[in-house]
Amino acid sequence: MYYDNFVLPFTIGLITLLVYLCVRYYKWIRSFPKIDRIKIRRGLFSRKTLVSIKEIFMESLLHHKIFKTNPVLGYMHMTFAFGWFLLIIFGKIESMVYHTSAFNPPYFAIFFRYFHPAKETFPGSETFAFIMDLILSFLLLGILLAVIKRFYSKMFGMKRTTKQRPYDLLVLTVLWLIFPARFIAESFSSGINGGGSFLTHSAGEFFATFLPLRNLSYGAWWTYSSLLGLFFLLLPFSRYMHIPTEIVYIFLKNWGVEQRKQYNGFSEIQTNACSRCGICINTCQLNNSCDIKDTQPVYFLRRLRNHEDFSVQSENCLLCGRCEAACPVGINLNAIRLSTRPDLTRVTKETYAYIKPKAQAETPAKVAYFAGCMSHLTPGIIRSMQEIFDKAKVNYTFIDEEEGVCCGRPQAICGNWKAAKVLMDRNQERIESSGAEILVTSCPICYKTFKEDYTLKIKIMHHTEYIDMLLQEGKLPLHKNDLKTVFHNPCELGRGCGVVDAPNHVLEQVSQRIPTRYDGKNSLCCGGSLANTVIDSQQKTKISTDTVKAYSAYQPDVIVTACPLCKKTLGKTSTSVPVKDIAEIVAAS
Amino acid sequence: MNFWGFNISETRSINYDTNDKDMLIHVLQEVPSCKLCIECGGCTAGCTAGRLTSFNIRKLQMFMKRGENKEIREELHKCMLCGKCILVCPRGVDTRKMILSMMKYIKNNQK
Amino acid sequence: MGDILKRLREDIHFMEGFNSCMNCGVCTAICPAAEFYNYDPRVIVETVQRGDEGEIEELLKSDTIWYCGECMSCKTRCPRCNTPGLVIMGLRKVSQELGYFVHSEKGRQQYALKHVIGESVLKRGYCVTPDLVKPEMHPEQGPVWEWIYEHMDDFYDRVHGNLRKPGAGALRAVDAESMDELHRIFDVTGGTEFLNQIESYSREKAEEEGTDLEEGYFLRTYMENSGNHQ
Amino acid sequence: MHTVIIIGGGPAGCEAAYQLASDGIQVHLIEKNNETGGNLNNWYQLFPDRKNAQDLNKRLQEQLNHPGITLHLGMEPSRVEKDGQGRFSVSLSDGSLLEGDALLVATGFKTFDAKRKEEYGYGIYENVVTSVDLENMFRNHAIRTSKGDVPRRIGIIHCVGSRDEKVCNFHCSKLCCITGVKQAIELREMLPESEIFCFYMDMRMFGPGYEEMYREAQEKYNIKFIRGRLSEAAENREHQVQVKVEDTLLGRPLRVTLDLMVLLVGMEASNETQGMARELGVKLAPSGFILPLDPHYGNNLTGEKGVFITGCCSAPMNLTDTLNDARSAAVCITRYLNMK
Amino acid sequence: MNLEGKQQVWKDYQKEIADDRYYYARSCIRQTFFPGSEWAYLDILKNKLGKDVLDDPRHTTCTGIGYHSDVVPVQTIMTVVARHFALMTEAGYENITPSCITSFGIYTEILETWAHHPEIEEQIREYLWKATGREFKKPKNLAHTSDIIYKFREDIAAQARYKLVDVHTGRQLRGVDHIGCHYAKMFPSKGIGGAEFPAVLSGMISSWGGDVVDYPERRHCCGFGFRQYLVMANRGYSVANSKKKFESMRPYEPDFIVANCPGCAMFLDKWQYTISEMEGTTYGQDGYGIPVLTYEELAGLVLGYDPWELGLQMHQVAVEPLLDKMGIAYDPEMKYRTKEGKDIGRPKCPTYLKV
Repeated sequence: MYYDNFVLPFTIGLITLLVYLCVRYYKWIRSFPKIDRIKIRRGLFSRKTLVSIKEIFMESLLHHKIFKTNPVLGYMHMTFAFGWFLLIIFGKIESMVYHTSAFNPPYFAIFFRYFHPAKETFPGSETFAFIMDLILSFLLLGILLAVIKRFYSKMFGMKRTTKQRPYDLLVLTVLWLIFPARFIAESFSSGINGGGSFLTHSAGEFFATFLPLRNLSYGAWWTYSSLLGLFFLLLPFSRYMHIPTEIVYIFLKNWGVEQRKQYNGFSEIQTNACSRCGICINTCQLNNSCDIKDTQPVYFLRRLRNHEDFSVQSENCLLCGRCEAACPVGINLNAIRLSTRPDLTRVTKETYAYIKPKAQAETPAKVAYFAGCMSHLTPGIIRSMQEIFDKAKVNYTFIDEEEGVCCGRPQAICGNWKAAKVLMDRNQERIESSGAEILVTSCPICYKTFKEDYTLKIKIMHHTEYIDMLLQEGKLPLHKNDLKTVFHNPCELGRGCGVVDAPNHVLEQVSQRIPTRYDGKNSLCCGGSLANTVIDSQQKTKISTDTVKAYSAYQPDVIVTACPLCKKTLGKTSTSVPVKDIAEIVAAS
Repeated sequence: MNFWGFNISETRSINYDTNDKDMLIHVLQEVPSCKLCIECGGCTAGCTAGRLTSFNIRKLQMFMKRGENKEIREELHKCMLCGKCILVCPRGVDTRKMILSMMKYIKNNQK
Repeated sequence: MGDILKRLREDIHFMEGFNSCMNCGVCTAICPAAEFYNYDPRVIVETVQRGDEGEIEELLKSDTIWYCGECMSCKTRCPRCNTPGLVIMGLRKVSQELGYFVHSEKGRQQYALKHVIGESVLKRGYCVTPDLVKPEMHPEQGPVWEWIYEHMDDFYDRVHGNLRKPGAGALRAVDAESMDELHRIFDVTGGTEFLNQIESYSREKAEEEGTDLEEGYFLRTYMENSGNHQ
Repeated sequence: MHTVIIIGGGPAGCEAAYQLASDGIQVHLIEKNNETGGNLNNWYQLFPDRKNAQDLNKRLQEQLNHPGITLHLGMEPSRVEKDGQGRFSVSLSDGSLLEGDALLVATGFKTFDAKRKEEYGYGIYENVVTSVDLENMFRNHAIRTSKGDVPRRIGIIHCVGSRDEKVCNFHCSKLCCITGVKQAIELREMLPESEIFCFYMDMRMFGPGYEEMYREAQEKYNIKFIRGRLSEAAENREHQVQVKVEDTLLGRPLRVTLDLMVLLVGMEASNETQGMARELGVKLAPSGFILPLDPHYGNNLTGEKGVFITGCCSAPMNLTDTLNDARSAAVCITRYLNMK
Repeated sequence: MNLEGKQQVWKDYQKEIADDRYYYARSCIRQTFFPGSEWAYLDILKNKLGKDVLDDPRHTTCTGIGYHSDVVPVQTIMTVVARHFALMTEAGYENITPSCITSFGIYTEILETWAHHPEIEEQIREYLWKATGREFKKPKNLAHTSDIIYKFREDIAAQARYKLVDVHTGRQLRGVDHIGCHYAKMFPSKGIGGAEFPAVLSGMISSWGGDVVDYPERRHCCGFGFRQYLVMANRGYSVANSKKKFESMRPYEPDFIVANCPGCAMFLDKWQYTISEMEGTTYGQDGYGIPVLTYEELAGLVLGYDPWELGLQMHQVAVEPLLDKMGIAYDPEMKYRTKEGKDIGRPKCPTYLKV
């Protein structure tokens, strides 16, 4: 029987890890709301599982998304994940070919070079040795890159790399040492017994010239096994928990499990699925404009995972969604952050009792216009919308012309869901009483919540979409002019609701739209976000100044947006280039 | 109706000497910009909730500064947090965060 | 100019009491009524200064103008030489002339005051006499007063009173001729008419509510307190 | 060579003297005290830059070394006469006689006598001081209550003797607001733990940098501003001052006990200003200050030919404006003399 | 507090007070609650000071309480007052001395108004003529009866049998004064010492050996507020204002309160009982209240009048602790008897307030 005591650390580590993971995942999944558990049951034997496997291959192994954002970083991640994966797969195949059986203990393939007498050949043993050496060298190169990244991150096109705490550094060191240890153990064995290929064989011969390999070899295998075992034991409490968890997450995600308002097991799984690649740090405008370096998802999730105080980090986020859009794992960063904001409200029958329902409209208009609170500070938007309605001869009713009610999202994004729900219910009643078929709003914040949190049975459109529709239907007379425009897509509209094409269409039809690298879901945040309650007005101004600067670089005549809050915020700092709402551009054309 | 036909009225005066300024200390720590208020009333003029009810955010923050916390407990929940006031404030007071900070204080100091 | 403003500007108290206000709040700071009622003399003057007839009408129908105790402490202080207390007197007069006072709880009390004080003046020649201070209506006067009230005739003699007797001295009866003159003064100067006006507006209100003016309505105006005045 | 007689050796008189002398005009500067500087001598720091007031004073004094300037310290004009040719002769208190072609009145202001606001208890309550007293405390670096303790709560009362019909002052002294802000900041620097209030009606931050200073007072120095005029102050057993104001922006009376109450006394025309106006037959404004011929174009001129005015004898002014006004008066006088 | 500063203020507020020949105008409230004070005043003036004072049986109320309750119009009260002037003129007097702060305030206000608006005075003369056929001359001098006592305070001191001193310890008795809002707040120059540091009563206290307590709420209203007391529903305001004053004066441990206005005196006395019943609080020493006196009673005590003849038994707050301190002899048995010594029972005892 192929056995030696040194395999014990590895084997114990592996079994402990597997048991731990099973218990952990079972606990998390059991805490899901019922609806999500049903989704898992339904998804398990569907095509979604295959899709997941493909995604796991692409993302967890090849790290295709990181590759796209940053090839060097992608390569590093790939060497680790894919390289190790190949090493295991080919090692297993090799052991199976040698053993001519699929059933051998898991350590056998790992420590194959120890158990396999070098002189004994088997079909393709040379080739296997070559491939295994190749993969190992591939991995060692990855480690080299990782070491360089740690000390010199700019080479990777990153402004900074994720900062680690001592425990993580320990695990990291263990991980880094595993493959050199394997290399050494295999080389030593080769140096004594021969075997191996271009890497381990040559190294073995080289070491034999000056080292007493016979004394050292056994210890080297112990070391290798111990490092592996140690790594497995440490893994659940380290960032490397992301390796198994990401896989689980991809399955769950594809089966349709959702991040809900509460922080639950699914949030935990996502939190643990973060590989701390640090891409979010570089997309974060708080980092870029305000030099805030402790609140990005990578740090925030780490605090969550480590049960450190995260109250400030929870609030210190614009919820602009730029990190979420860039996250290679596809974690619901905004939703998780939001779920950690405590609900400060207590609902009684007094809560918003002053909001009185509206009388049912006797002759309902087709369109109900909801300007939104903020739009009342930008009367230009409201007036333009009214002009557009009139020009298109649309029969509309202005719901919040006199006494508007907030949509509730500002409460919700502070975590105050209880009070938000009351607002939403009351507002919904008032909207429904209009009897309209389409609800048009000028505010992306309202728009998002109307779509996601309300149960309105009528069509909900942001005014960009609505104007686009009017243009397409030819209901709006059109004059294209020479105005050079850039479009600042509001966070809640583009990334938040996926409205990307409509505003671009509209702008292209009425002006000379200059494409920018911030188009669509890459748009910047204006800085005025209500979601962040930590930064002060000067810091908000800084973000807005930088955003204006970024757009101004394209030398537009006007910066166009589609949100009263963005307009006010950008307008505050943009003194040379006017900031206008898309409705204003259309109304003036 | 009691025997007397009346009760001894309670004072409406703000007694700054005896009022509890704990909430004030908490809020000023979290939202130092509150100190900048010049009580112009811009926040209140445009207030979404203020159009529908007696909610007055300027007074609310002034009550806090005087330690009249009872008024705050009665009024605070009327705010919709829509944030319009932040855009209006000429002194850059983070009025919305102030409300949140008061909410937080009240939640953490419930009797 | 609306009728109310016109009436106000003709009122001597208003003329004397109202110049221009810069909202400094000196009056409210020492106002005993502002201390215990939801009342702010500064705001009254400011409202009058704005001169919106509708707003003033609302004021005249509200409890607000009836909170003042006419101590006139405000007169001492005002840096613009206004006297909110006098402004209040003007407003109260107009409120009673136009019948607006019956719209508010505190305003309706004018009937009780007319009934007690006004009638006492015309009946006895004094605003207040011992028999008017009935212990059941004045529990706060305490047991000593109750004792005096019960032994009025025996007691006042001891302290050199001349209770309800002719001649000079404390509590003497006012002679018939003087009473006649007093009544004629009330008739000639509009005092009688003013009291009648209060009574007739109050009677209308009492009838509207289906209560008896001198019993139920009087007691209600004398004792009713919604508690919403702070 | 022309001669100009300047009455009053405060900042306005000193600056005008120097400007005129620099233009080659012979100047007689009459000052009742034994040193020039006037009210500036009572000041510790200037707003908004917090420069030492005495530095400016020194500079103004040094300018008076100009050979064209004759100083008459400790002198008051006892009689002024004007002859047919428009020449002035001024008799001084020591009997000497000065002659000049023009007369510049720079007799300045006096601070309001806070005792006249009885209800504030100045001179009666132990811990009530005026802004002038406070400047003196600053110079001695000792802010203490009458008992010698550090005042834990200090209230600064705006508009004392200004905008107050009860003391017949309808005018706004205009500088008290910024003085209050400056003093509040100075107090805070000396007493970092104390609570400092300003009770104001309007914050009239008219000068450059003033509003910024006000903002800084709030933001950096944590000065609390309450809109409400002091109605009444009373002394309690501990000799603290209990004040009653309305918190007008809340519409509620406010009671607060202060360890030290500072009255920002306003400006009134000085007795000399009023006396000179009488002597020269020059008109006074209802505020008691000298009425200029025209508020825009002739603010250094009076109805009397050859009689010019400058500085705070015509209206409350800050130092910047006073010095500007002095230069402007010098220009007017030079032109007048050249046309003569 | 700096006395010199106060003396400076007092100098500015010295009004002219006639020497002799006063026309007395009585007060509804004083005669109801303090008839003995009225008698004492007239007796002191006539018999101790040898002054000529006329107590005219024909004059009526000034209607002041009705006026400030807003049920009597201004023309009416002016004409009623004009009738008093006419009675005075007819009797050959020129100096009018109301015994009530409300009246004093009204007389002052009327004379001031007429000075500013002669047309109103003319109109009132017409009214009076039409109603009564009388004519009047405006008084040469208007003084409150306390002004007269103030004027002769030193003469009274000279005849004093008792001083405001604790005979057992030699300590000066601490007195709190309450001058009544309408005495000087409307026209500070018409009140001795002005509105801020009034001297009319404190001058008496000092002259008669006592120590004046200047406490923070000294100037605050007693809370009468006319309609605010007269209507039962409003009395919470009234008592609360007095309470505010008691709370403010309590730390100074005053031995007595002296009041200018009969209404204030009555309220400051009765509210102590009410507050004690409602809240269990008493403001004097050992469960007693703070004795409240009218200035006539104070003068009477100093001059050695019998406390029960002065009517001190009409007070709800027991005056005996003060009498004991001053060393005044009195017969406790006689307190609640008639002039003839007839027993007519005695008042019930309050729950908390010691009597």
